[in-house]
Amino acid sequence: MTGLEELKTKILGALPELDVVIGWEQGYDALNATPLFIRKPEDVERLIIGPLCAHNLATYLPGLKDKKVGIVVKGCDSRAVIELLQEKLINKDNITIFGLKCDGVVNLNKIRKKIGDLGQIRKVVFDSGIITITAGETDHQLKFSEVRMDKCDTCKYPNALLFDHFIGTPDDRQNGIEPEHISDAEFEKMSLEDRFAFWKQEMSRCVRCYACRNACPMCVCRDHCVAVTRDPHWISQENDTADNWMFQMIHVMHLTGRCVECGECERACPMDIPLMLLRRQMNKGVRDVFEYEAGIDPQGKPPLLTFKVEEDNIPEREW
Amino acid sequence: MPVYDGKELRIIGFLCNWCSYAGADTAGVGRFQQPTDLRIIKVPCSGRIDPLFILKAFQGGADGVLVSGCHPRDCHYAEGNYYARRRLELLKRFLPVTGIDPDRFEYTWVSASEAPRWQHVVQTFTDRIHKLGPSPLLAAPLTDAEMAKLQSQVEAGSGCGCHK
Amino acid sequence: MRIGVFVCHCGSNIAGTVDCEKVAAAAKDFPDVVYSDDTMYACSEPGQQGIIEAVKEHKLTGVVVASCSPRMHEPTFRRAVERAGLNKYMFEMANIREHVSWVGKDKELNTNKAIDLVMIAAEKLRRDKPLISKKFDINKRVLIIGGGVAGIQAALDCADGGLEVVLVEKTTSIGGKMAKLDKTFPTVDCSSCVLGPKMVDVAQNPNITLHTYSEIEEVGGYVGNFEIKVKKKATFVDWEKCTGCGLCMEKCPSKKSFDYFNEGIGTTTAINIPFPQAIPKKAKIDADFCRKFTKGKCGVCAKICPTKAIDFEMKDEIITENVGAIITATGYDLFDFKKYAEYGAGKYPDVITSMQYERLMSASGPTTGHIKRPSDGKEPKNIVFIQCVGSRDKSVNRPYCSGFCCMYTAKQAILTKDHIPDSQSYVFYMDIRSPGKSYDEFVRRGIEEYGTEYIRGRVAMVYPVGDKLIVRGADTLAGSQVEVEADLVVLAVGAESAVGAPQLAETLRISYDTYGFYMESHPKLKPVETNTAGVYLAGACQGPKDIPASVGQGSAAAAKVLALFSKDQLESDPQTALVNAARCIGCYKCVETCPFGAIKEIEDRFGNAKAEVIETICQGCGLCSVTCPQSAIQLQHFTDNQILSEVKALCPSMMEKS
Amino acid sequence: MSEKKFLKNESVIPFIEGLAGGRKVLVPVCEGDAVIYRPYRKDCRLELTRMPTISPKDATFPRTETLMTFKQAPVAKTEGDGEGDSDAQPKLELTETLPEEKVVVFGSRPCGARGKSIFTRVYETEDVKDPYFIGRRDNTLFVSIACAAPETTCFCTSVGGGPADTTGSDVILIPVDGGYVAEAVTEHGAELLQSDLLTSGADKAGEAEAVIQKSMELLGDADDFSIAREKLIELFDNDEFWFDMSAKCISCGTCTYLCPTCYCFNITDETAGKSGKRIRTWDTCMSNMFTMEASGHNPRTSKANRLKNRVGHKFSYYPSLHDKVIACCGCGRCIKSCPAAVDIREIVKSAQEYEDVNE
Amino acid sequence: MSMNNPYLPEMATINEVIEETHNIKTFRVTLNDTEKMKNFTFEPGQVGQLSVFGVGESTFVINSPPTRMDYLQFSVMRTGEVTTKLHSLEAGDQIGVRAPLGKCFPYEDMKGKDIIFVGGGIGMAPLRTLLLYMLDNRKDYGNISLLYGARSPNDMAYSYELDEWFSRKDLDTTLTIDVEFPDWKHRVGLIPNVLLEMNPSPENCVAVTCGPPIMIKFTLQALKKLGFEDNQIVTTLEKRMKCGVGICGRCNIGGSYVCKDGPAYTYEQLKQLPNEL
Repeated sequence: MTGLEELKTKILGALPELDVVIGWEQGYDALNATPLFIRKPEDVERLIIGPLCAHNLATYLPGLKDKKVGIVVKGCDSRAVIELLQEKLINKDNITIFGLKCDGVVNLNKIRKKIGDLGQIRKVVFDSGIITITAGETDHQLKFSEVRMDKCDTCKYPNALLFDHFIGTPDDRQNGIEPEHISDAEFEKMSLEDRFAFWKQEMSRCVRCYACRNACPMCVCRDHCVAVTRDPHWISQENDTADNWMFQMIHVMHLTGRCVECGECERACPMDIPLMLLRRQMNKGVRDVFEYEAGIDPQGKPPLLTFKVEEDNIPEREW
Repeated sequence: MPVYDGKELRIIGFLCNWCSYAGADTAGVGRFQQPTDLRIIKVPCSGRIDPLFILKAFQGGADGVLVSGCHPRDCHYAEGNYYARRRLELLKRFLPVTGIDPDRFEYTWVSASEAPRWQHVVQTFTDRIHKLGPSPLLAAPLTDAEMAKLQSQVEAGSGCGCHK
Repeated sequence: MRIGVFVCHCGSNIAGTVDCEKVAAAAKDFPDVVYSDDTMYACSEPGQQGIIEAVKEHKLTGVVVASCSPRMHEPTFRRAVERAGLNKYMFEMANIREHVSWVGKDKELNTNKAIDLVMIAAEKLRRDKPLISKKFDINKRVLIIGGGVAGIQAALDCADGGLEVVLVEKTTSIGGKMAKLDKTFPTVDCSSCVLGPKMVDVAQNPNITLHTYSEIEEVGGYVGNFEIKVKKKATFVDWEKCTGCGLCMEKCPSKKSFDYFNEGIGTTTAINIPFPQAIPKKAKIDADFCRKFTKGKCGVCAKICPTKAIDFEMKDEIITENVGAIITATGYDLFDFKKYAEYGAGKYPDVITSMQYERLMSASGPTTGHIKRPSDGKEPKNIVFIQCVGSRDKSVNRPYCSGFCCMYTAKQAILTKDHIPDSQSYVFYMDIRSPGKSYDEFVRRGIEEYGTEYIRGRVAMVYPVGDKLIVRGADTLAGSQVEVEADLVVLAVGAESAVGAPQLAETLRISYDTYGFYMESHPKLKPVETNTAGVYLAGACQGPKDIPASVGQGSAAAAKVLALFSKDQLESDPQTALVNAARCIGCYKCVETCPFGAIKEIEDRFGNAKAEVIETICQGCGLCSVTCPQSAIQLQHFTDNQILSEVKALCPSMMEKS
Repeated sequence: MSEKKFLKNESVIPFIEGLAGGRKVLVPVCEGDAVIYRPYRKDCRLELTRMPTISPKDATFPRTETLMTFKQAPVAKTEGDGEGDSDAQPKLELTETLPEEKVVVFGSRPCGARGKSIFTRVYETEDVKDPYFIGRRDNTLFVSIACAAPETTCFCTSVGGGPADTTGSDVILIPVDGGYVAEAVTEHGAELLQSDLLTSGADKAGEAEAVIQKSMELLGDADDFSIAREKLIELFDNDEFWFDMSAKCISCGTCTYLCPTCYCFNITDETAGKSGKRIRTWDTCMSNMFTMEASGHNPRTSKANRLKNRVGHKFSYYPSLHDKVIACCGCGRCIKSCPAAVDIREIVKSAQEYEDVNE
Repeated sequence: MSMNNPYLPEMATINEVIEETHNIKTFRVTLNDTEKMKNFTFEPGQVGQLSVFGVGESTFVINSPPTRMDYLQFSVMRTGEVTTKLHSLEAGDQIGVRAPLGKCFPYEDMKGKDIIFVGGGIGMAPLRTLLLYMLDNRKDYGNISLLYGARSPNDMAYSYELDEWFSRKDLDTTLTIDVEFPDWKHRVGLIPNVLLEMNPSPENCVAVTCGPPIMIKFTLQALKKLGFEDNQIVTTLEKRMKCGVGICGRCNIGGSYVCKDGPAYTYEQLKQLPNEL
């Protein structure tokens, strides 16, 4: 991403008409970014953009329904905005979109996996594909391509798809990578028994903190989520594997045809449960059956909210 | 009630009231003999069937789940089964991701008059489930062997690539 | 909750292969079950009385009957439960006959299965809530779509019954297919003599409002209170002024216009009245052929019209009609015979459809009743009729029998002999289907008295030699090839659903089959009802039918509407969806998927968007419940918790299974 | 403090296996990127250098605890003839289910072990004694590893703890070259250290001291959060302040579920057929449902209200009730694992530094 | 079973169910353990948790007075899952009871004072226990008056007791409903307005009020207008509760736990708590 100054100028220009503009600022250390809510012109100074700005800020939009909101989006984030518009969960008239082009964002878990707990982080520098992290007295050098989020490996939409202001010039890069996730190929080799055991272990870790749900821009039920209700009583509050599994199934099924693969669920999960694997696989089904990708066309219709009398890719039932 | 020891497996059927439930009735009237494993839950329309009901059944240890509705175009409610078809097809494709054998779930269309077809569906599906045997249980703790295998997969970098 | 369970033996129907005492005993161990018994015939008077007494004696608040299919006796037991003082929805049935005793032999397994079914019925019942039907007023007007003979009959019967009728017809005149026929079988009486007076009755009946050259644009509302938007298409003639004098037709210079009424046999003028007996007898301009529209200049008709009725600026107009019931009588259309290239259909002018042949025979037709072949106007001597053109043929996706072709072919062969005494008719057929009253006798007469020659077999091809057509086919009875030298070949085209039928069905929210014919509510017991309350079917829109069957259905549908309107208020089925406003986030996904338009968008008192179900429109399919991710909209009596409780009871997630 | 012993790195596994005699041993293992406590299993992926993702409170306050079970006794009679007492109400059998398991938590951090002391002030008072927590606490030993490399999210020293704080631990291990200097904190701890696998660690005392010293240096100066008690109350009605502070919060429960000191719970009943259980499960004040009343009224409708309660409880209400002890042990999990990086330190500091411009 | 498990309910039997209004039922309950029932003590204003096993627990004030120990009485308004289930129960049904919980009204401090009770709707329940207690210890208190209001006569709980209250010379009872109703012989008007009309003297008087939040709000204003000091006003609070013993953490207002430290508070105490009702 480039053009921080351009973005700041454009936000300053738009701010008088807006209640708030959502962007990012540096968080508790140099490796941490955090959402920034710009209300006053002086707040703009704290704005940052770059590979640390992973948060999909569209998550906040439904909660700010009646406000005039500006939002800074990457390509993937813009898909969530589009999907929300498509489902009429937000009103475009109230939203001003500052679109970015993006070269990928960092997955902090991957960094931790490589160099363990980071200790006291002093400085982070990104330079020509290398990220240098100064923690304590040590410099850690990592290849950006090895620590970026999985979704960035296969990103088809580096540019914001919908915007009122675009920062810089759109990136015409084509990754040339099929949207089949590299790591899924290994998963797909697993036997059914192994997969079942695999998810059992993963789900046993879930603490049902609902970070995956609340970080998800498409989980708009929030306070009304069926995970915590008794009517309907889909799952109990017991924190056991079977109930955790069921909760994650509810999440996946409710996202069918709506998930924009922004990866927020997985990023938010403190237990590092590979939630995106479930979603990518479900989305694969959606693509195969409906030739549909969520969050691309504001006029599109989620596939489960419509039908065709003759479905193109659903075989007739044979018996 | 537990399933009948040794003889039956736990098979749940969700049938729409107007076609398939009636078709099962017709099969009964015609004395079309069927295996006894299937337990039918009646719903107004296949469009009422949330795929999550099916997952819930599997969570609870169902060995097989069968959904049957009106043939496309013949829906009592005009469109219900069109929506159902989309939901169920995606579920069927998704099941193997969870490790549940997709053969444990089937959806089909049986009209009120298709008694032989209903008999065939029940027989075929029950046979299939018996061939697959009891389904794995989420509620059962992982065995040491399973844990060891999972760990070895992680260490070998195979298995799910997410935890490399 | 205090549940009573009644396990029916149904004589030996159930008890033969299910241990009913054991089922009743097991039921005692289910939550909230305080009473359980087995009974010989639960549905019999003593059986029902037993239930009522048990409810009172044991203060039961809900009842499970394990017996036959709920599709059989649910209404019976609901009434019994109601007589016992309970709400009739505090009742569930376990189907242990059709689904258990009749389909399984092993008594042990059957008994175990029956126990499970009682268990889930009880679990569902524990979550049942009393439901109360709502009453609402009816608008006692009826809309009839289609002015063919079925629609005409329905309109007249309804009007005679005192109802206000709105009759909407797509073409400019009522009469439908029957108006085009020369004679009808098996009586060989003049079609227009039979139909004509009825058409006049329609025109003159003060209770009937007629909209011809009109189509249904939109249907809103529900049984008792539909709101219909009707599109009156522009005729470019002000019918208030048009007297039907026909002067315009005489002067119109565009005389090569397609003659729809005569099936393209001959031509008509761009401004025309389709046939002399048309009701209403008004002129319409066919803009495809009118020079004013195609070339931008002419206007002869406007100049000579004595009442100045011509209006080239006329636009389509939408009018609104409010009615309480709808009868759909949209009829059928004819199979496109060109799909049979081997018969030369569309290629050789002397291969025509049976309907075209009707027009050739009709005194009001283009040849004033003289049979002349289209190519050279000569009178044909050898006429070959080919049956099942677009019927009983999977290769053209028409596997069904159109039902009336055998009969009209027999009639046409007989009439041919009347018109041309020295002619010979040949009929290639698969089977002769003549099951109506006096029908088979009629066919026999054709063979025996009129010498129609029937050849059982399909025609392989038709090809011209000189001015003749050679019809080559098989005579399967003789086991030989046959060739007939024909002057005219008439293809007995089958019926298919009317053009636009599926679209109209979707507007009306009724179902239709693979072929576009409308689905009746029950093939035996509800032949003129649809699954949408207040919408009825008459005539061939439901499936191919001959005239008496169509008329019969027209009357039947009218009787249904009259019965419906005999009450001042209707009761809605309370098993409808219900929105829990506190949980609704106003995303309206339910509104998008509801097949009935039964959910409306409202604002609560704080201005929040919410969904609301219109109970009287909701048909209870439950599609919305699945669409709503937060389960804010629930189908009453089939709530998530009810279905979940059944699932959980059957799949208890416990470790008992190894 | 008792004598210092030394546990060689190579002896760690045998030591853990030795603990397993008669007790369930929970150890931090690596699953994915998360480090979580699992029952010790041979060859498990033990992870002792990183701070566990989740606190060890699960051992004394499980995610799900069955408080009691109940069962509807079968109805005695009913054979449809109306004889006898068919109207009798089904009787219920209630069974208390108290925990009895003996557990050792090996490898917790001092901050994690400290958490249960925050519980005790609430769960064991003169008026009320929570037998489940007390039972588990008394049956659970903590072998904690002192913290050598605090992270940027750590602030134990600001809330009364420290990298080698012994509160709540039975044994403290200080990582030094080649192993751990082990010191018993309690008698039970001393018993655990009876093992032959340990050697004398007296000579390593200095090294251990240096490790802690280094850690203290890395942590930097402690913040003083003492005036937060009054300041947070003062700011209670300042909606704008809380609205700002909570803007990026997404109302999930990560902070509270990973927290060693968050002790709130829910109680729900679950049934299957005629039997059921009353369970208590972790609950989070960050959820809208936490305070939602049956009538639909909710005193904390917005995330601002809820965040205010979390911060207020830890830094004001609890300290006011319990000798100024802050109900936070500074482990930083709520910051590090927060999907939006909401930083409780910053909120408290902002509150302490808040000056009303209108005054 | 441990004697001190605060979560473990006592099994109890519903002896009588009284249908008060369309959405309020009153349950008269005795503990199954007769010994425990005999030794059961509580103070006016304390609450109990009623358990419907399989559904859950909910908190209700014990609205019978400690001076009448034939049974414990609870009035339940149907709002959620537990209360709906409770409403389906009948005499003979088994429930669980955890009681007494919470703090009582400061009835000792009120001795020798005039008392005015101001109750609205279901808010009459906690007042009833204190009122009857005081009537049973009549000599300890000065003048006692009651202002009880409801939306309509049909929404008035304990209607069957009103005659007795009216007939007592030592109790001044005033009833009011929000809007006119056929055959209603008492006052019509909102409670705070009627209270102002009654114009009670704050001199040596304590006002005890309970009802829906909006009524409380305006009643407090009225009392202040009449000259009542904060420490002369007592009310009760409602919160979502689970444990009932101040542990589970959801019913707090700042550092005060309504289940343990309440539900009865003086207005003076309330004012010291953060504003979060």
